[in-house]
Amino acid sequence: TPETAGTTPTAPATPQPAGGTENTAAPASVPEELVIGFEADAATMLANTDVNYVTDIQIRNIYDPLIDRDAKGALIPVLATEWKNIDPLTWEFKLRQGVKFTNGEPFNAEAVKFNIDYILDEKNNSFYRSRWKDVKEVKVIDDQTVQVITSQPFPTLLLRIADDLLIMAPKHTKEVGLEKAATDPVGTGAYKFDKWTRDDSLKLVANEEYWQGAPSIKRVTFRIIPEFSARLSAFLGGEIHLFKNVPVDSVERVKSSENGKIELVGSSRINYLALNTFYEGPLKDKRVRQALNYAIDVDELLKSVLNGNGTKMTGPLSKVNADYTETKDYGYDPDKAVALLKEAGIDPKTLKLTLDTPNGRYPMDTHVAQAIASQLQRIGIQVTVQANEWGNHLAKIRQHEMKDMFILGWGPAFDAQGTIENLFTEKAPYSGFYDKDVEAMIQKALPIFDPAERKKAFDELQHRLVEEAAWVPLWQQGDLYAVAKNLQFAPRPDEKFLVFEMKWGQ
Amino acid sequence: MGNRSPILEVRQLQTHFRSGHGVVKAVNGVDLTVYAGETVGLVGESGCGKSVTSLSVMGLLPKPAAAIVGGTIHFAGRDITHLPEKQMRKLRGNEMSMIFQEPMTSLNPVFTIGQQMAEPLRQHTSLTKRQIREKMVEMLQSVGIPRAGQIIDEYPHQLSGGMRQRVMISLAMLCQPKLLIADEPTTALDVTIQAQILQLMKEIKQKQQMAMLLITHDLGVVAEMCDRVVVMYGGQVVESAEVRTIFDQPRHPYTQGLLASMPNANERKGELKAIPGSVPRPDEVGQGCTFAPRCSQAMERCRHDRPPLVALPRQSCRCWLYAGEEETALEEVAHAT
Amino acid sequence: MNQSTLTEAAVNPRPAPLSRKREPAWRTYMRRLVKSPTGLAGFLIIFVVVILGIFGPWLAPYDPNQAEFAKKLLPPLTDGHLLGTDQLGRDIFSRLIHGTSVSLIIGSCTVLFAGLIGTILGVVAGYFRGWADIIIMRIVDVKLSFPFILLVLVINAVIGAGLQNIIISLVFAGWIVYARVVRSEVLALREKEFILSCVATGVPRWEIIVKHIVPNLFTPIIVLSSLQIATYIIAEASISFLGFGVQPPQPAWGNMLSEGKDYIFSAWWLITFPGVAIVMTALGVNLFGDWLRDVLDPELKGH
Amino acid sequence: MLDYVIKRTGQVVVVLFLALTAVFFIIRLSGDPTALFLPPDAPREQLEQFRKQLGFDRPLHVQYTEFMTKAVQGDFGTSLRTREDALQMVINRIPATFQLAFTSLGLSLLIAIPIGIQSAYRRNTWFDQAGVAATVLGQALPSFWLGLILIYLFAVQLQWLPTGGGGSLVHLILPALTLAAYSVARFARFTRSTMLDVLRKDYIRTAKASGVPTYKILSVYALKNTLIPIITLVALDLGVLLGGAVIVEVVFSWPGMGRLLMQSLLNRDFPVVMAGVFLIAFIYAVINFVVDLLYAYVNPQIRFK
Amino acid sequence: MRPEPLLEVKHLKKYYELKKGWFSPKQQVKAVDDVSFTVYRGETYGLVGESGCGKSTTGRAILRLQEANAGEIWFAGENVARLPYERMRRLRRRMQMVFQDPYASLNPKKTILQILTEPLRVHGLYSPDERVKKASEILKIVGLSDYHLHSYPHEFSGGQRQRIGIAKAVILQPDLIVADEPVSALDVSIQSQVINLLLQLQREFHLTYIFISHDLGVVRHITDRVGVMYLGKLVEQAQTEKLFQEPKHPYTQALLSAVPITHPDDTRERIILSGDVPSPLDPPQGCTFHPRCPACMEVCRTEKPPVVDLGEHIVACHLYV
Ligand SMILES: Nc1ncnc2c1ncn2[C@@H]1O[C@H](COP(=O)(O)OP(=O)(O)OP(=O)(O)O)[C@@H](O)[C@H]1O
Ligand SMILES: Nc1ncnc2c1ncn2[C@@H]1O[C@H](COP(=O)(O)OP(=O)(O)OP(=O)(O)O)[C@@H](O)[C@H]1O
Ligand SMILES: [Mg+2]
Ligand SMILES: [Mg+2]
Repeated sequence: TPETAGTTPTAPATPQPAGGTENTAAPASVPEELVIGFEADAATMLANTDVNYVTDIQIRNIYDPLIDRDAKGALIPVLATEWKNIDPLTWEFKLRQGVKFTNGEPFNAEAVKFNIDYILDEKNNSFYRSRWKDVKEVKVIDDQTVQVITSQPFPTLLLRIADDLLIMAPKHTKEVGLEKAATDPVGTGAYKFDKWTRDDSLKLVANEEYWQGAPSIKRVTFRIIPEFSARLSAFLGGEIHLFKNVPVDSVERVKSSENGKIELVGSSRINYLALNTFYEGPLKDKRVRQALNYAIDVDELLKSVLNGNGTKMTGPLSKVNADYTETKDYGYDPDKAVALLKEAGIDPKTLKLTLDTPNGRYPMDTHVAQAIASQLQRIGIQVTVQANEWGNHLAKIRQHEMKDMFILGWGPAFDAQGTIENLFTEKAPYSGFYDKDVEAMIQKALPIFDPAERKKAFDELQHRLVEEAAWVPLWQQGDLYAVAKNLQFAPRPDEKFLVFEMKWGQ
Repeated sequence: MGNRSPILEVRQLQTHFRSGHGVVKAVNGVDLTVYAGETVGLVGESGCGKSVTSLSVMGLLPKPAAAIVGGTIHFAGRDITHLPEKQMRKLRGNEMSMIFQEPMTSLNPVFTIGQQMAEPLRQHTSLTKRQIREKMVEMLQSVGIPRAGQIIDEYPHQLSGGMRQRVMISLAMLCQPKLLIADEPTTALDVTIQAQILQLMKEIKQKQQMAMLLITHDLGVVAEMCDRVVVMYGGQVVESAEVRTIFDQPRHPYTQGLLASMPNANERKGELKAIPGSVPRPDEVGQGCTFAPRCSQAMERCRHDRPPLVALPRQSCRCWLYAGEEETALEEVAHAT
Repeated sequence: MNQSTLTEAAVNPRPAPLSRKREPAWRTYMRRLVKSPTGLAGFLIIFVVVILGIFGPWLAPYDPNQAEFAKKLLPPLTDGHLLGTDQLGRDIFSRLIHGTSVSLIIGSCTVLFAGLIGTILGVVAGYFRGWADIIIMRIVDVKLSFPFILLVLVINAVIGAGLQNIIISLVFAGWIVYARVVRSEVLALREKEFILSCVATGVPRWEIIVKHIVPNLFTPIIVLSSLQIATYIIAEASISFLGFGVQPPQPAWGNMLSEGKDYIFSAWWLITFPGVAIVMTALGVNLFGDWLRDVLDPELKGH
Repeated sequence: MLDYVIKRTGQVVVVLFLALTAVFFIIRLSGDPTALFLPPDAPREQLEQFRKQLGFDRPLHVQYTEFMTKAVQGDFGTSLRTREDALQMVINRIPATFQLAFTSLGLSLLIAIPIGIQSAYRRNTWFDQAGVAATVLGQALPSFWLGLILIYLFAVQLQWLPTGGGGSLVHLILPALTLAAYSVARFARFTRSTMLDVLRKDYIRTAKASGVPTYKILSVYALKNTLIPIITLVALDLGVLLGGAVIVEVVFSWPGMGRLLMQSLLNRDFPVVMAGVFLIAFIYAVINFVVDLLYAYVNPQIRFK
Repeated sequence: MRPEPLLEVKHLKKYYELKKGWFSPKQQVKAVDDVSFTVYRGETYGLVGESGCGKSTTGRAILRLQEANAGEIWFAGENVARLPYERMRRLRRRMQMVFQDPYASLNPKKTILQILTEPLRVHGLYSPDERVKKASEILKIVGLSDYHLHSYPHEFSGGQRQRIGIAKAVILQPDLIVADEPVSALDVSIQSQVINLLLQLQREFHLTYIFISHDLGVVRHITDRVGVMYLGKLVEQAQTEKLFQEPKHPYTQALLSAVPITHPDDTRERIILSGDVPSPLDPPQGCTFHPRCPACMEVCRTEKPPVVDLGEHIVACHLYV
C-alpha cells in the first residue's frame, strides 16, 4: 500500500494544538512541566542510529520525520508534503517550505540527503543500515525536492522513512562532530534540547517557533525510573504525570487514585507463542502444532491474565495491520487437541514440552507462560517454563538454541512484509517456523508491486500460515498508560510519546 | 608497731562469680589488714583468689559476673564495700592505686604515655595542662626513666617491658596514694629487670610513707620486700605472720610444703620435696579443709570440718593441727582474724 | 558478606571446668539454649522452617502450581485461602510452604559447597603459604572487585536460569568468605604449640592437616555457616529480583517476592508473606548463629 | 614507605590484570552482543559485518591481546550502545555512586557504633538483646523489599520524600537508608563483639584503676581500639557499596555505577562492562590503600615500626 | 672420662626477617647468632638467658621446627640441618620436644589415647593393640592412670597436661629431649612434681636433655652444664656448679646476683644492671652487652669479644683475653 497515503494531504491529521492563546486559558494549577516516567534511557541523542524504541520515543520530540502515521497507521505527511514513485527504482519527495531547525539552519533537500547518507555510511555504524541497504543514492533535485534511487524495487521504502528516518540539522552535526551532537541534538521538532543526565532525566523545552505552532506544554522531562513499582509510586505521589506499560493488575489502583486515569490503545505490537520447528521435537509435526492451537484458550488468557487488555488474534497479522485478512480461528477445543495428538501417535500424558519466556519484556509475559503451561496441563501435557533474561532469550532464538516453544512479541507491525518476511523465512529465526513451500510463497510475494496482486499474495500466505499452525497467535498487545487526570493524552498504536500532541486540561 | 592505724581492713570477704556452670566462690572468707606504711605480701598459687581479692578492694570486679556477697572492706576507716561507682572512682588512682602483672598489656596501645598518665591527675586534681605535664615528667624521672619529656609523647609499644612497668608504677604513684596494690608486678619481667624494679619499689616505699599490698607467688620476692605475709589457698587465708616467722617457722602444711619445694632448699639433682596433687578449682572445693586432699598430715576431721583461723603466737594459721594451741593473740593478729 | 565478624570465633582452647560426672555435650547445650531467649527463639524458628521444608508437600492445602484464574488475587482469609491467592489464582500459603524447601536447599547446598571449596583453599593458603597463598589471596581480591551480578549473568548464560544457577553463583561468590576465615584460622593454628608438637613427633604433613588442623576448624566454620545460610536465603530474593531466580512456576520465597513486587500497591499480601518468611528465617538463623558463636567461643564461656 | 607503595602497586596491577582477564573471557561466555543492538530484521550479513567491526570474528587470543594492549593505555573502546568512551561513561557515574556509598556508610556508622558500644557494655541486658534482634532484622530484610516499603511509606503515603532519582540531598535519604540497613547490622554486631573483647583487656582495667569515668572509657579509651578492626570491615563493605548497590540503585532510580554496569551487562555492552570492572577494581584497590594509611594513623604500632 | 657427644651444634644462625609496619623497611632479628655447643649423652644441658635472647629459637632449630639460616647440627652422625624432609621425619623418633605451655601444646580435639599413640603410629611402631598398652604404661610412669586414656586435654590440670606432654615425648624412647621452659607455666607447688618426673625419667631411660629455662633456681637444680645466652649469642658455658659459684662473664654475674633471696635475712651483693635488654633488631656494636656492663672497657665498644676457653669454662668476654 505504499502509494495510498498519497499525494494529497498538506496538513497533518494529528490534532492541531491551538497555539499561544491556549496558554492563557489554562488553569493556574497546571504544572509547569510535564514529567514522563520512562523505564530506560536513550542510548544517544543522535537520530537514525540506535534502533531501540526507548531512544526513538524520546528523540522524536526533538526531530521530525518526513512521514508519520495517523492513529490507524496510515501514512501522513510531516516534513515531506508529497511523494511519488517515478519508476520502481526512483522515489521523489516534495519537502515542506519554510521549516527551520532550532538553530536557525533551514530545512531542505540537503538535510534529507545528509540524514539518509548518514544511515548508509558504514563509518557511522548505524544499526538501521541493513534496512536501507537497497538505497543507492539520494539526489537533490532542488531545495524542496529530493529523489531516492534504489538499487532494486523497494516497496517498503515509505515505511522505512516513516518508522526510521528522523531529520538532524546537517550543518550543526557536521560542525560540532558526531560525538558532541550525540549530547547536543538539533532538529526541527516541537521541543528543543535542554539537559540530559544519563539514566536520570532528559529535559526539553518548547520550540516556540515550531512550524506547526508553539507547543502547549512548555517543558518536558523524561525521568528514567527502571522499576515499575517505583514508577507507580512516583505517579501516585504526583512526581510524574504519565507512564506506559501499567501492569494489568495495577490498572484499578491507578484508576482509584485521586488524580490518575488509564488510557488504553491497541498497539501494533503482536504477541505470539512460537512453535519451534528448528528444534528436533514433536512440534515438527503439523498435527501437534494444530493440537496446541486447540489446547490453548487465548480468550481465557486474555480475560484472566491480561484482564482483557489486548485484542485476540487468529493469524499472523493483527487487525491494525494494513494487510490483515480474516483467517480461521482454531478456538478452544481440548478434545480435538487430544484427538490430533493421538493421530500423531503421541499420548498427551507423556508429552513433555519446554516453554521459554522473556522476563518482563511484554505485559505479564512470565505469567502468560505459566498460564499456558497450566492450560496445557489440563490435557496432560507437562510444560517446563523457563524465564530468560532478555538478552539470553534473543540470543537463544537467534542461535537456534530454543527448544519446543517460546513467547515473543513483534512490532511495530503495520504491514505484511515487515512481519511475514522477517518472521517466516528461513533466515528469520523469530517465529521458529520454517517451511519450504511457505518460503517460496513469500519470495514470490515480495517483489510484487501491484497493490491488489500483492494483497492477494499476502492474504493467501496468511491462510496458509494458519493452516500450517505456524504459531499460536495470541493477541495484539494492549498498551496501558497511566495519565494524570488533567493531562490530555491520546495514546498511539506506535507507542510514541509526542508531547506536541498533549496538553493540560481535563 | 603499737599505734599504727590500719589503712585497709578486709573482713570475711566473699566474692563470687556467677557463670554458666554455677557459682564460683573465688574468694571465700578472706581476712586481711594492711597498716599504714607497711608492706604486706599476699602469696598463693594461681587461681587461689589473690587478684580477685585485690579487685574487690579496688571495686574493679567484672560486673555483673562478680559480686561481693559477704564481708566488709574498710579503707582508711571508711566502709567501701558497696560504695557507689561514682565515689569509688574518686578513690581509685587517688588514695589507692594498683599496678598490674602484665606491663605489656596494661597500657592502652593506641594512646601515648602522656595521655594515659594525665588521666588520674585530670580526674583527681585541678591542675592545668602545663602543671600536669610537669608533674608527669617529674614522676617519670623519679622512677628512673631517662628522656622523660620525650617518652610522654611516645606509645607503649615503643618502650621495653621494664620501662612500661616503670610507667605503670609512676601512673599509680601520681596522686600519692595511701595504699598501693601491686599484683605480681615483676612476674612478667626478666630477672635482671625484676631486680631493678624491686629495688625501685623499695626506694619509693621508703620515701613515701605508703602502705603496699604486694601480690606474688614468688617467695623470694616476699622475702625481699615484705614486712608481713598472708598466704592464701583456695579462696581463703591459710596463714599469716611476720615475714621472718613465715620463713623460719611455717605452721601451715601448705606453707611448709611451698618452702620445702624451692629447689635451693634441696640437694642438687635430688628429688624435690613436692606437694602431691594439684590446686583445686574453686568450683570443686568441698567441705572440710581446702588443702586436705593434698596434705600429708591430714586427719579425718580435716575432710569434714573447715578449720578456723587459729591465732598462734606471732602468727595465725587455718589448720586443725593447731586447734588446741590457741594462745592470746597479738594485737595485729587479732586484726587479721 | 559478613566474614570479619566471624574471625573472632578464632579460639584458643581454654579448659572447661572439670565436672564430676560428665554430662553429654548435647544436654549441656540444650540446657544453655533454654536459658537464652534469643537463642531459643532462633532455634524454634529454624525447627519450624525445617519441618515445613521437609513435610511441606504433605502440609500444603493446595497444589502450589495450579492456576485458578477465577480466583486470582484473593485477599487473605477468603475462600479457604489462608494467605490469599496470587496473580494466577494460586494459593499463597501452599506456595510459601513449598518454597521453604527451595530456600533451605539453596541455603544448605551453598553453605556446603562454598564451605568445602573455601575451606580447602583456605587451608592450602594458610598452611603452605608461599605461592599457593599469594595466588589464592589474589584470586580472592579479584573476586572482591567483581560485581556479583556479572557472575550471575554469565552463569545464567552458560547453564541457564534456575536453582542450580543460583547455587553455583552463590558458591562462586561465597567461597571467599570461607577461604579468608579459614586461612587466618590456619595461620594462627599452625603456630600453635600442639601443631609444632606434631611436627616434632614426626607426623606427616597431610596428616597434620587432616587430623589436627581441620578438626580445629570445625567450630569457626560451623559458626560462620550458621550465619551465612541466612545471607544466601536472602540472596535468592535479590537474584530473583534481577530476573535470574528459581524458574516459575516452581515457588521459592525469593521469586514469589520479586513476582509480587509489582503488586505492592494493589495486592500487598503477595509481597508481604514471602517477605515475612524470609525475614523470620533469616532472623532465626542469625539469632541461633549468634548464640552458637557465644556458646562455642570458650573465651566467653562461663562469663 | 616507598617499598610499601611499590609492593602495593604491584599487587594492584596483578589484581587488575587478573580481573580484566577473567572478565574478558567470562563475558564472552555470556553471549553475542550483536543480536541486541541491530534491529531484529537485520540480515545475517549485517550481523557478520558488525561482528567483524567489533573484531569478534578473530581468534580469542588475538582479541585478548589487543584488548589488553589498549586497556593498558586506558582505552577500553567506545560503548556499543551509546558510542561514548566507555571508561568516561563509567567515570561519569562516580559522583553519584560515591554520594550514595559514603552517605549510607556514614549513616550506618553513626547508628551502628553507639548501638554496638552500648550493647557490649550492657551485655545480656534487654538493651543488648533488643539491639541484637533489631540489627539482625536489618540484615534479614531483602533490600528491594525494604526499599519499596520505604518508598510506599515516605514517598507515597506521607509524601515527605521523593520516590527516587538523582540530584539533591533529599533524594539521597531513602536509598542511603535502605543501603545502610544492612551495614548497620554488620557494623553494630561487629562493634559489639570487638568492644566486648576490648573491654576485657588489661588496659581498660588500668584506666578504671586511674579513676576514669565509664562514659569516657567507652567513648575514648575503648572506642579507639575498637575502631581499628572496624576499619577493615568498612573497607570491605565500601567495595560492595560501590559496585554492588545495583538493586537499591534500580529501585530508587539512582544513576550509579552498579546500575550502569548491570544495564551494560544486560545489553552486552562489553566495553562498558570492562571499563566498569576495571574502575571498580581500581577504586577498591585505592580504598584498600587508604585503609592501610588510616590503619597506620589510628594504630601507632604500625605507624612507628 | 668424657661420655660421647650426642649432639653438636656448630655456628648455628637463625635470622628472622621482620616487617612490623607497612611503611618500614625490612629488618633482621638475629635471634640466634653463631651459637656452638656440644651436648653429651646422658647429661642435662641448660640454656639460660633473658627473654628474647634466642633460647627457644635454638631449641627449635635443633629439631628443625624452624629452619636455621646457617650452621650444622650433628646428631647421631648426621647433619640434621641438611636432611631431606622424609628422613628428618623419621629421625624425629630420636629427638623430641617438651613445650612450655601445657594448655596450648595438646590438641584439644584428641583424646589422651590418640595423643599418646600417634607418635608410635606415625613411626610405624608396634601393633595397634600394643600401642594402647604402651600408652597406658607410659601414663602410669608419668603418674596418671588408664582411667584417663579416653579423656580430653581440657579435663586435666596444667600439671597433668605437662605430664601428658612429657609422656608424648618420652613414649618414643628418644635419645634427646629438648625441654623448652617445661615448668615455667606451672604453679609453684606443681613445678617440683614435674621436675621430679623429668629427673626420674632421665634416670630410667637414659635421656639427654636440653633444658631451657629462665628460672635459675631450677636450672641449678637440674642441669649438669649450662650455657648462658645474651642477645642471640652464647656468652658463657660451664659446669653448673662452677658457673653458679664462679661466674666469669659480667652478665652472668649480674644475672646470678639478681635471683631473689630465699630468706629475709639473706643479704646479697646485688649487681643492678642499668638499662634494658637492647632490642635484637638493633644490637649494639662490639660486645652486645657493653652498654649495660659494669666492667665495660674501651675495646668492648668496638670489638666483638673472642671466645675464651678457661678449661671447661668458656666465656666470650674481653676481660679474659
Ligand atoms: N571473670 C571471671 N569469671 C569467672 N571466674 C573467675 C573470673 N576471674 C577469676 N575467676 C576465678 O576466680 C578464681 C580466683 O582468681 P584470681 O584471678 O584471683 O587468682 P590469682 O590468685 O590472682 O591467680 P594468678 O596467680 O593466676 O593471677 C580463679 O579460680 C578463677 O577461676
Ligand atoms: N617467628 C618469629 N618471627 C620473628 N621474630 C621472632 C620469631 N620468633 C622469635 N623471634 C624473635 O627472635 C628472638 C629470640 O626469640 P626466642 O623465642 O628464641 O627467645 P627466648 O630466649 O626463647 O625468649 P623467651 O624467654 O621469651 O621465650 C626474639 O627477639 C624474638 O622477638
Ligand atoms: Mg592474679
Ligand atoms: Mg622461649
